Amino acid sequence: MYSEKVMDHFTNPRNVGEIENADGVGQVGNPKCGDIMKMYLKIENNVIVDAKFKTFGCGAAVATSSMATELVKGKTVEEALKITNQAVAEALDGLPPIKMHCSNLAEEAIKAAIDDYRAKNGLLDENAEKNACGRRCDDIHHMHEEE
Amino acid sequence: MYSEKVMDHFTNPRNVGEIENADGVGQVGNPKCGDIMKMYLKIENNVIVDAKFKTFGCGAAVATSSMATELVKGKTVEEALKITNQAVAEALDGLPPIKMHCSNLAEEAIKAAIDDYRAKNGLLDENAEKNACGRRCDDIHHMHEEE
Amino acid sequence: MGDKMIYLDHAATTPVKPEVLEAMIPYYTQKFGNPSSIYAIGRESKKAIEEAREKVAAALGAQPKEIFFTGSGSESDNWAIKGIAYANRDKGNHIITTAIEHHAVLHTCQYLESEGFEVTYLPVDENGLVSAEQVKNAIKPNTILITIMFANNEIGVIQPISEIGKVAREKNIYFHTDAVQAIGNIHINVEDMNIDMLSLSAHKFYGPKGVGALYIRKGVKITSYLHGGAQERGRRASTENVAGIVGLGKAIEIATQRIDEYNSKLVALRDRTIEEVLKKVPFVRLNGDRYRRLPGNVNFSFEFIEGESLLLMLDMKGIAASSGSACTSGSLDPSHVLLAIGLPHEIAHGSLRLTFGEENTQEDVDYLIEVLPMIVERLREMSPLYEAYLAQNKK
Amino acid sequence: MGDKMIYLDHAATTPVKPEVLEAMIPYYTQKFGNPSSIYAIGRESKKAIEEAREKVAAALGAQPKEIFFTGSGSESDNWAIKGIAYANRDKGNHIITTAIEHHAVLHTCQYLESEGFEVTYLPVDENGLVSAEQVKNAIKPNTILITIMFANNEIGVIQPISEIGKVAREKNIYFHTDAVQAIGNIHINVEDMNIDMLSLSAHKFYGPKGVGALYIRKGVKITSYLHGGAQERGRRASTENVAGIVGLGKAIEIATQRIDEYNSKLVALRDRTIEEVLKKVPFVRLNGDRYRRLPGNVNFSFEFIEGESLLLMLDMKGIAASSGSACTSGSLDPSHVLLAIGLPHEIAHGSLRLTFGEENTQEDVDYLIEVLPMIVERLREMSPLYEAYLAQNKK
Ligand SMILES: Cc1ncc(COP(=O)(O)O)c(C=O)c1O
Ligand SMILES: Cc1ncc(COP(=O)(O)O)c(C=O)c1O
Repeated sequence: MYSEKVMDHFTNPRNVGEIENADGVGQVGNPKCGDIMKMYLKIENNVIVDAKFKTFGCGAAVATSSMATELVKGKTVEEALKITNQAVAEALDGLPPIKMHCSNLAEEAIKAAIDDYRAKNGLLDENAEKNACGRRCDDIHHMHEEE
Repeated sequence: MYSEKVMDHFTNPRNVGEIENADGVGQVGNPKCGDIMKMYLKIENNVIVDAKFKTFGCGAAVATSSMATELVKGKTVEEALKITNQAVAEALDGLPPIKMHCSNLAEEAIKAAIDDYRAKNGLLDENAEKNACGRRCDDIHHMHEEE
Repeated sequence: MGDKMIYLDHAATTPVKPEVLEAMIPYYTQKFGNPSSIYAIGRESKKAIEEAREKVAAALGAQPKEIFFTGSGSESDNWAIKGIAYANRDKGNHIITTAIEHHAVLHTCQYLESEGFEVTYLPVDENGLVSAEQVKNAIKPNTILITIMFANNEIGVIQPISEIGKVAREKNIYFHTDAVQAIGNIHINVEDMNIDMLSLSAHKFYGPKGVGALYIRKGVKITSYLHGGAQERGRRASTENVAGIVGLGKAIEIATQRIDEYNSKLVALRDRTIEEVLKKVPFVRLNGDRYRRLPGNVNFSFEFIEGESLLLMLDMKGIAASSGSACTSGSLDPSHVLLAIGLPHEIAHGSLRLTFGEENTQEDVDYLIEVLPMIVERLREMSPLYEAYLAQNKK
Repeated sequence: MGDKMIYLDHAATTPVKPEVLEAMIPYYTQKFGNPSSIYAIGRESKKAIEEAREKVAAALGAQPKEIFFTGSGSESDNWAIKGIAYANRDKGNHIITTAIEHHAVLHTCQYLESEGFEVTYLPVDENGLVSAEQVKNAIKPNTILITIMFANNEIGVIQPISEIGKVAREKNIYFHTDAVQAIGNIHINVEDMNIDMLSLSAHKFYGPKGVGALYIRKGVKITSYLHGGAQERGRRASTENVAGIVGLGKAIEIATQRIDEYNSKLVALRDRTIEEVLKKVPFVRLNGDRYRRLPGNVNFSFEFIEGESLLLMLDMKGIAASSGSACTSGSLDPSHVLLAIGLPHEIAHGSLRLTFGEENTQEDVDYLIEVLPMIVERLREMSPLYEAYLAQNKK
């Protein structure tokens, strides 16, 4: 069901933990739906120098969190915002269709953490999209494989 | 499905054939339903001294014909008329429920042959039951096992 | 009943091939995981099912996700027909089929009639064929489904499925075919033939009993039949018969790969049987079209004798055969198929179906054509109908 | 994934026992005849089926002719419920069931709702139990069927079936029970318990997948579900899965003969697991009644962690387990059973089902209670919910 890469990132997740006094912290998901992703970013000169996460969720949620933290490190804030859910899924050699929403969660966690960073630093774009917190589970869960 | 006795009477049917100038000949059944039994009786002094049959029909039809001819031999006409379908079936160690109508056919063939004998000899009882020729197949065929 | 048995009833069922059984065995004891389970042996079962699905798809020219495993050919037929009927009630309530379908189709259609649907049972000609023209003429504005069998289980006749498929597609009506007897005997491509749904059953092509499949073209509007868990992508509930499905996959792969070789072998056995019996036995007819028939199917009617007696006598000589469809041998009515091609009842009662397969040889045919005429002769000598015929002809 | 696997998911499915497989094998290759056929190997298949039917009847305290073989537990459920519903539409359209049934029952009931039937889903208490009183109070003049599972597949809770049967009989309403999880674990007698219909599935008691049975008390008014040939005395069409049915018969014979011995073994494993885990792991609860539960069933909820991650970690340690029902693992919703006993969503997501069986030993439990606490710990360290909990409790 999961690719080897997913299982590797699930078994040995990179960057688990918290960053004390992080520059940006974002939490997305909903415990009702069975997944929450919390991302911590350390940002220096607009560059993400460290990222850590905590995740409550399935194997794919853990693996995408791990991959997302790997992907953002070293990137500028603007570059990080361009990371799409497809990019996260591809970096993991794909996800089962039923688990694709987990990669959405990773994309959203990055955005949420950066929003937080910008808010704290007065950089918030007025037109910024809201992150996906508080969606109903049904929106993301009730897709049948390929149907 | 069939008892050994049925198979024996099917494989080695007793009294197959015709009796020339028989004293009574009866034919029952309907080719549409897949079975016809024709019985020939030789009757001397009110006693059945010989019986033969020809049958178009299933294994049970052949076996009951064979058994019926065996049963009537040596009996008086009145005794022969008392042979029931149960008696024929029992003499064969039973028949599958779906085949029980074949034993009816044997009982009726005996009656028809005796009717013929009596008619030829002016002995016909006015109140005699008619034999079952010309029934619709559905009457006898559409019974589900035990249901 | 000697020790040797010559099995000439492959249309009733077939033995499981050793390589098929071998493929199945591990899934009973070691690889027994539930395919819905997440751990290793569950994933292995899942993978085995998906591989079998690919094999079925390859055999039919379909996509794997258009294949759904079921518990039998009958279930596939029930699902296809009721599923279309209930899903498309808003569009109409008329179904077109033929008078010679298997009971899994006929009785399902009759059930639907009792539920307010309207069914046209197309008659067949004396060879057992329907034409695309007949189908076309039967279509009405409220027609939602055409269901016509690929090849008949009793008389082996093969219908013009491509032509019917074309008519169905032109008129935009769903087309289902019961191909239970066709798989492994006829090259099938659901795309080329415009088939929207197709039923098959493993035990007719050297796979196990109790497992079938239904092909459902992507986009076809059909309700589920078995409700419950999310197996078969939510469309057919039940823990999967993993070993059975693996067996079906293996069997269809073998059956369709060597179809031409298999056919030429069967045709040789079939044709010799037909020729010799027609030559040696008087008062006999071949039922079903002489050429548009399954390679292994022979169906005779012998006048003046009754089928069950014939079967019992053949069985005692070590030959396993059938009179009409095995499924209906519990019934005493003559076959609806033989009546539909116009046989009188008494002749329909005297029918014999011989269906050749894998293990049969020319020696089997030798033996058959030695034994069969004697048995027919013997039964005729016992038959009051034959006696009457002879008496009449003497005059 | 080491070589050794400890299988703790017997509620999902069980391996076929060697003696069961051995009994099945001949029916694939040598004794492959169609049971409807008249010749020797056909009659042999028929006999094998009837012997299996007698075994099932003996296991349930029923008559052989009240047993009908099907393709799965799900099919049995679908047949029982839809069959009663459609056959008794003239008497009423109300069905009573519970909120914790298997999806084969729940989704069938939901389907019937869409067809105009009315269904009462009785709630259960925090231990997962319904009472006969609740059932009684739910009965209405138009109630035609009560369908309540014998034992739950997720939390193992055993319902008061005898009492419910009594209520149903008094009120003259048909009573069906899904006993798929109960067979081989609970002594069942359909007479004493006033059960009118009962579903079972071979693969839950060391038989093969893809074969089940439905007990239908003589006289019950029920329509057929699979239409077609005259198999199963005209009530369930399809060429019989002979090998599967033989396997079911053999498996139920073994399972019911040694039920007490088997149970005391499982209870020992179960109870030790419950005690040790409750002792060693904080923030954990046992789901389902502590005593009225299947001998092999353990179901925990671990706060702050999610079930699938737990399963993957256990799998990597060689332990095969499940989170809720295997059938629904394709879905991401938390188990409807756990929600019905009142668990909040996030706790329901952290559930683990361990179900013991034949091959398990106390060493397996040793290993489990060594490994499980560490895995829970590790996942909690990764969990933002646990972090939040700790932060809150520091304040
Ligand atoms: C309680 C219960 N009912 C029904 C079923 C369905 O049985 P099957 O998978 O054989 O269709 C299962 C298991 O899957 C079950 O546990
Ligand atoms: C043409 C045809 N359709 C359907 C079936 C039913 O298949 P099954 O016996 O697997 O249910 C059969 C055989 O029995 C058949 O020959």
